[in-house]
Amino acid sequence: MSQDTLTDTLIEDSAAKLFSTQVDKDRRLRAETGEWDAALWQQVADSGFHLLLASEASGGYGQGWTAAYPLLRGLGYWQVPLPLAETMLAAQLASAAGFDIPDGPLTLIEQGQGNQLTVAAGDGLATLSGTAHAVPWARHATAALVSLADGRVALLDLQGAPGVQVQPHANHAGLPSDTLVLQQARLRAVAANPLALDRPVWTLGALARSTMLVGALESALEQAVRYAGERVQFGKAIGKYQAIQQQLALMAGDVSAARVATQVALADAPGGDQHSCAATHFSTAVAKVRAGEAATRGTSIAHQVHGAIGFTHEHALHFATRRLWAWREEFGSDAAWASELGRAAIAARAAGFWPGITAKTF
Amino acid sequence: MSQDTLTDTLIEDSAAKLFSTQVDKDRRLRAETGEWDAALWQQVADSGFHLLLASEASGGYGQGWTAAYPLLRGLGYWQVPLPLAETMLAAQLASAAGFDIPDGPLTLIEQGQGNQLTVAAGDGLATLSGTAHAVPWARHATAALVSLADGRVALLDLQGAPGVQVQPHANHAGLPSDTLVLQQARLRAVAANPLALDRPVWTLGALARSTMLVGALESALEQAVRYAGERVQFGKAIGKYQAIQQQLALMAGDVSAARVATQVALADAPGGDQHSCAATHFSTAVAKVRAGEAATRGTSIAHQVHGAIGFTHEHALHFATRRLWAWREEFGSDAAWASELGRAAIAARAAGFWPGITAKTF
Amino acid sequence: MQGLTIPPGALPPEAEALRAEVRAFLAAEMPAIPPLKRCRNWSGADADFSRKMGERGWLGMTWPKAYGGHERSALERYVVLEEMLCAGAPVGAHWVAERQSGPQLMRFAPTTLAPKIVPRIARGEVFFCIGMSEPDSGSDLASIRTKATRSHKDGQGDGWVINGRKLWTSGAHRAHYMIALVRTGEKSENRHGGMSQFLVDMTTPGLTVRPIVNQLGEHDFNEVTFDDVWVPAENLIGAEGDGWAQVGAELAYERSGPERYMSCSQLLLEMLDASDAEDARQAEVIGRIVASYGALRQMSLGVASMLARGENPALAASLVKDQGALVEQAMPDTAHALFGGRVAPGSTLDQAMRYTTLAVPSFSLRGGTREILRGIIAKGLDLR
Amino acid sequence: MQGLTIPPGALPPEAEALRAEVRAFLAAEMPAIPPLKRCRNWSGADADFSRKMGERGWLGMTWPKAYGGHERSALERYVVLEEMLCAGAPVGAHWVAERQSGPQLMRFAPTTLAPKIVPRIARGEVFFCIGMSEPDSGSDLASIRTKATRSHKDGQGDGWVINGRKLWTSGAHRAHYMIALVRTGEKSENRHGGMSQFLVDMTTPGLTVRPIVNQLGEHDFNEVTFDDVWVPAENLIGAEGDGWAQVGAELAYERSGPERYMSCSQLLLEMLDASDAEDARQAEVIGRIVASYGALRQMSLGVASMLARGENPALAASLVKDQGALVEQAMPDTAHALFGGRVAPGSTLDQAMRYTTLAVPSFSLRGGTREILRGIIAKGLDLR
Repeated sequence: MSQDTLTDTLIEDSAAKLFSTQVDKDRRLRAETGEWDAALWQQVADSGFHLLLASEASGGYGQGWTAAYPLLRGLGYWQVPLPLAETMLAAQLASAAGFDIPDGPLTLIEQGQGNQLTVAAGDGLATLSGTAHAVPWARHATAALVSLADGRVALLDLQGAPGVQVQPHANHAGLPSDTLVLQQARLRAVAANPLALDRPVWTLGALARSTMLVGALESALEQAVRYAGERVQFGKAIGKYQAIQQQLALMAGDVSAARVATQVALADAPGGDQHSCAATHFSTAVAKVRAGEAATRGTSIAHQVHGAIGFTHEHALHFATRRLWAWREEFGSDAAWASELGRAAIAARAAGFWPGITAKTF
Repeated sequence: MSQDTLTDTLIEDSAAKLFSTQVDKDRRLRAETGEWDAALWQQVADSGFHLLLASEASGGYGQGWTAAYPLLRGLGYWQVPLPLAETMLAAQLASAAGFDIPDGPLTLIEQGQGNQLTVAAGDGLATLSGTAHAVPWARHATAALVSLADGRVALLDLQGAPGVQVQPHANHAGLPSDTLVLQQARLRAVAANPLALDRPVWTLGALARSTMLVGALESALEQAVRYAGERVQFGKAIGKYQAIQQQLALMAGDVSAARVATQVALADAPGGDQHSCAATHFSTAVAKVRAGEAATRGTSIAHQVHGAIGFTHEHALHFATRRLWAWREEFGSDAAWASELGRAAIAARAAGFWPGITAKTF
Repeated sequence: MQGLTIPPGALPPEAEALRAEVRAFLAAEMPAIPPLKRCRNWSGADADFSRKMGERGWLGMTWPKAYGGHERSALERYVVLEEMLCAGAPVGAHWVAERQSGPQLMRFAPTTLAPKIVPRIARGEVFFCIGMSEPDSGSDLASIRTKATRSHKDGQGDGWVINGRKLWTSGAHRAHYMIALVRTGEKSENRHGGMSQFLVDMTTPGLTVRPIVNQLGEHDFNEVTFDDVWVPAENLIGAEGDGWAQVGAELAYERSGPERYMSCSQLLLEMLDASDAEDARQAEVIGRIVASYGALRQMSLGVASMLARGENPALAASLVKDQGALVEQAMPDTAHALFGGRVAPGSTLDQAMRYTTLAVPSFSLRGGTREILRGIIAKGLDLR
Repeated sequence: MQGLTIPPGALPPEAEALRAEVRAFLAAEMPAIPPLKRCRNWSGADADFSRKMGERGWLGMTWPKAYGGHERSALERYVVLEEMLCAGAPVGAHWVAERQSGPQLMRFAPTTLAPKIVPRIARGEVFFCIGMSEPDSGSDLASIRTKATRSHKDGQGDGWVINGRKLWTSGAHRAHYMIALVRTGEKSENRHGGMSQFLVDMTTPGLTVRPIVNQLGEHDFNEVTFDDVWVPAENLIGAEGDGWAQVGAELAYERSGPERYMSCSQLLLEMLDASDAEDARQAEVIGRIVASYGALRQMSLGVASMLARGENPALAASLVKDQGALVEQAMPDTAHALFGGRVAPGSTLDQAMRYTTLAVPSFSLRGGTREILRGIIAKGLDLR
């Protein structure tokens, strides 16, 4: 696909076409057994999706995060079992830092968030040691983009690299969320943080997860509304009962709030023509909190509406809801992001509150 | 009324008779202007209600807290504007400590809960200095029973006593909740805590408030159910709409939980034949938390059901709901009591949790 | 589920310049208004303040200049509103006239009534109230019984005589005019047929305003009685029998603004000043509110943008209102959880907690109760 | 609102002696059962454990000795239940038989079926499942279509032939018997008429059990197909056509026990071990759960006392179940709020969070969904 054809509508259309036709239950289940879906990844890579955010100079498309909305939302809506979000973000940061973008799927590590990692100066390049939990898709990734606590970013080879041991774990959705045990693993490249943004992996990872949550929420809501219209009890469709209507209306409101907050956060994220990071932290925090809260209420409502059928492995609902449970806690839970926002707002006191909200600077 | 005729049923019947016939809107409103309802107080005193918990030796009835249920619940259910709960508890503690029970209405102070009070040894008797907030009915009380932080209890004269200044304030219900400014105010009597219970004023005060909350909750629920049955909208009584039914059913469950928890706490409180204080703290904490939570959800539901009419001063609902808002925060909010329970449960760890619940020892 | 998607709305750069002007104005005006009064938020009324806003061109901002308006964008108006609301400015006097009555008059009586009255609304001199609810009709407006009958009065020509009673009329005691929804014909198959809107001068003989004191002991609601109240024929707004449809258009305005989530802002500000960033409970709980403010502001801005583009924001506005109500309604309970029983009597936090706890049940009455709002959303989901 | 009052129930002193015995037993048995299995709570099945409980006289505790019971009080049985549940003991194998099937057989087939089968339930040797739900009937049992027709079989005498399909049958794959609710006549004016209950041996030819794997990847539900399944005439439980009324009595048992709020206890225990008493958030949040446990335990005890006194606890049981469900359902979300994303993979807290998060949607399915429960309570409030 040539670069200038990657317009927003085209991305949306081609993502919808690829995901809706190629991603089925069978593929999702096989991914949960730990199998790597090379064919599906190849189709994604052929479309260039994984390089959407990477700079043109490094062979990417130099698009901003808003352009990534249909892809990231699609990962949730169609429950695509691939590390596309991780690779997109890793490629963006790698290209911005001036690294060569490694081939294949990539993953992400933020030093200091639930892991104990230490950097040591090696001969020539630095090394990384310690344990990192919940590294998404690590077992299948060729490399990890690492955001270091001192503000630098680095690239860590994974597949077969010396000093790198992968212990497989899965998240609620059954997808790889591995533990990496590193013993003086050599960092392939280290550079200054190219963005005016603390914790770029953590923050932009939360942004990606927020968008994926929105997609999974839309899927769960649509399934619940459809089921409520079909399932008859006591002589009428359960969707005609006021109690069910009120619950689904509440869920629709939560999903709307999460969607708007996420779209604003995407527009406020650095990439493409958008160079400012001034509002990135605030808008991402708002999105991750609201999307996480919507996931909590929404999973409960969607399952309540579905009853027993939604609890079966056979039914498709759990592909959406298990992702909601997984993603609401990845790259910082809603509670963790809320606590950050709360500390900043309290520090700003009453006088600073509203200016902080309108300038989006908390 | 002679002592042995004060059986449980009799208390219930005579409380119901007195409160339902004597307490009307006019009396409640006059109390909110700060007026002291001497006539109503006299009727209560003539019934001996205020001495129910005081020992027989000191002229009381030596009953336990369970016998006080109809009175305390009645204060909430009929929204009786008198310091009966405060006087009952003060008289119980005074008699147990061997003090003469002062005449007239009494109030309560717990040193160290939201106040800065210091005790100094005076010539002969100790003195109390500092500021105490939210002292219920202080402006009308002849004396206060004070529970000191070192475990002792004391009696403090109020009306016209030197060094005692009363600043009138009101709680949400418009009832006296005054600030006392004390300058070397002489304690009339000081004694060791007669109960194996820390903070006897605070804990038993919370128990009294829990019971009063149950009564006010029952009033608010009954009013809401009645209104839902009468008010017609879109051609049928609003109580026929499933959304309203679900809300009122939830409130009924909350009220039931608060009521059972409170009745158990009354049975676990020291007084009458019940000498153990082993479960008093736990059971009171459970009652105050659940009654407070029920007040929070219940006020919202009762007002939601009533719509605009329930928000008017004319309608009686607010006499119940404003008391719910006032009492949920007095003698420790549900959050404060929950935090105490939580700290004890966490300290007990998993191994100690269930034994603590069954023995009621948190 | 198309109608459930709210497109994010972005503020143009000129809006931020305007924001600075508004903040400068508020910095000068607000210190005179004590915190307790700021809790009243958009129900606090101050005719003088309204006049000052009119002088600055901040009323009728989007209206044509021919009507005294300023032909600025809906998003600029939005900025003024949100700044006023978070500051707790007393915008209650002109609120109804500026949000609803002015637009209604320009739309349905553009040549007759609007030219006389709307410019005075834009100057902050004329205030309105809305005569909708009645004793036996809350949200169910089809059951309205107040009636207008055609009449002729010597010396004044053709007109109508209104009899009946309106209830819960906010601000009737300070309003110059009411827009009243009354019955002018029988219900037909269309149960909302036979109703019309009239402009009623509040000084008309036969019209009586009786205060309804609320549980705060304050006076905002009124009962308005019509005893042979005569209104001239030209005071019919729009077409006879179209009243219900005209009101429907109005409700969307009522559900769309930033006032739909900001009613408890003063209490939030007090909580911020009383909180400790090191307290894990306070930080998380307040952070969730901050996130809700952030998201609701963007939803509300999105609705303003839809209005600016001439799109129908009815469903989107219902979503904002429902989500906003969750935040507003929870605020006093949140304050209770964090500070209940531990606040010095008379402190500004104490005042804000007391006022807002007692005031908050009325917030769900404004713009549709929760059940009705969610019913509208359920319809948007094709469940009804 | 009389039925909404639950009288507190006090445990007699002998109950505490029994509690000590049960704790000693659990102290010996539970170390072999890993935390993750304890999360299964009353759905965890272990035939050996059930047999051991039978040996100690802890099954059928309240039943007559003639049926192998132990003639102890309902409150003593309550103590055994609550101790087992908080420990996460694997009581799932005998659960249905002991709670519902045994009492049903003694009540409705006291001389025919009960003497043969009930003593074996009390020994923990025979397990039951319940055949109620069908593909097109969830809570609406009147729409049941599985049908029994009178039949005669040479050599075996009179009986019935059952055809149809039951869904969501918990534990059918390990049960020896099912009590099935099936249609034996047409619906009349009474829409619940024409149904009867049968005892069905799970080894009967024509009966097929197909596993339904749940979203945890585990097997608890089943689909049970009846293809000309023959049952002898004496296996009709109670009177023909009385099935619905008999089931109604059963549902009260299903809603009344301590299992109605304790399903997530293992997760709570893991949270306690992972919490810090100095963390203000953790202390308050966990304290509210402790308070709910305290109150629900007393409500549940109150219902047990009502049962012991022969009172009808139907409404009280619905209140317990609704309040209990609020606590159970919130537990994984509470764990997420306090620990989400900060737990070491594979730790016991991690295991409990994962299991319980995925399991909790099924809890509201047990004993009536929320809407139906609240409808019952609303009826108790005279709203329906």
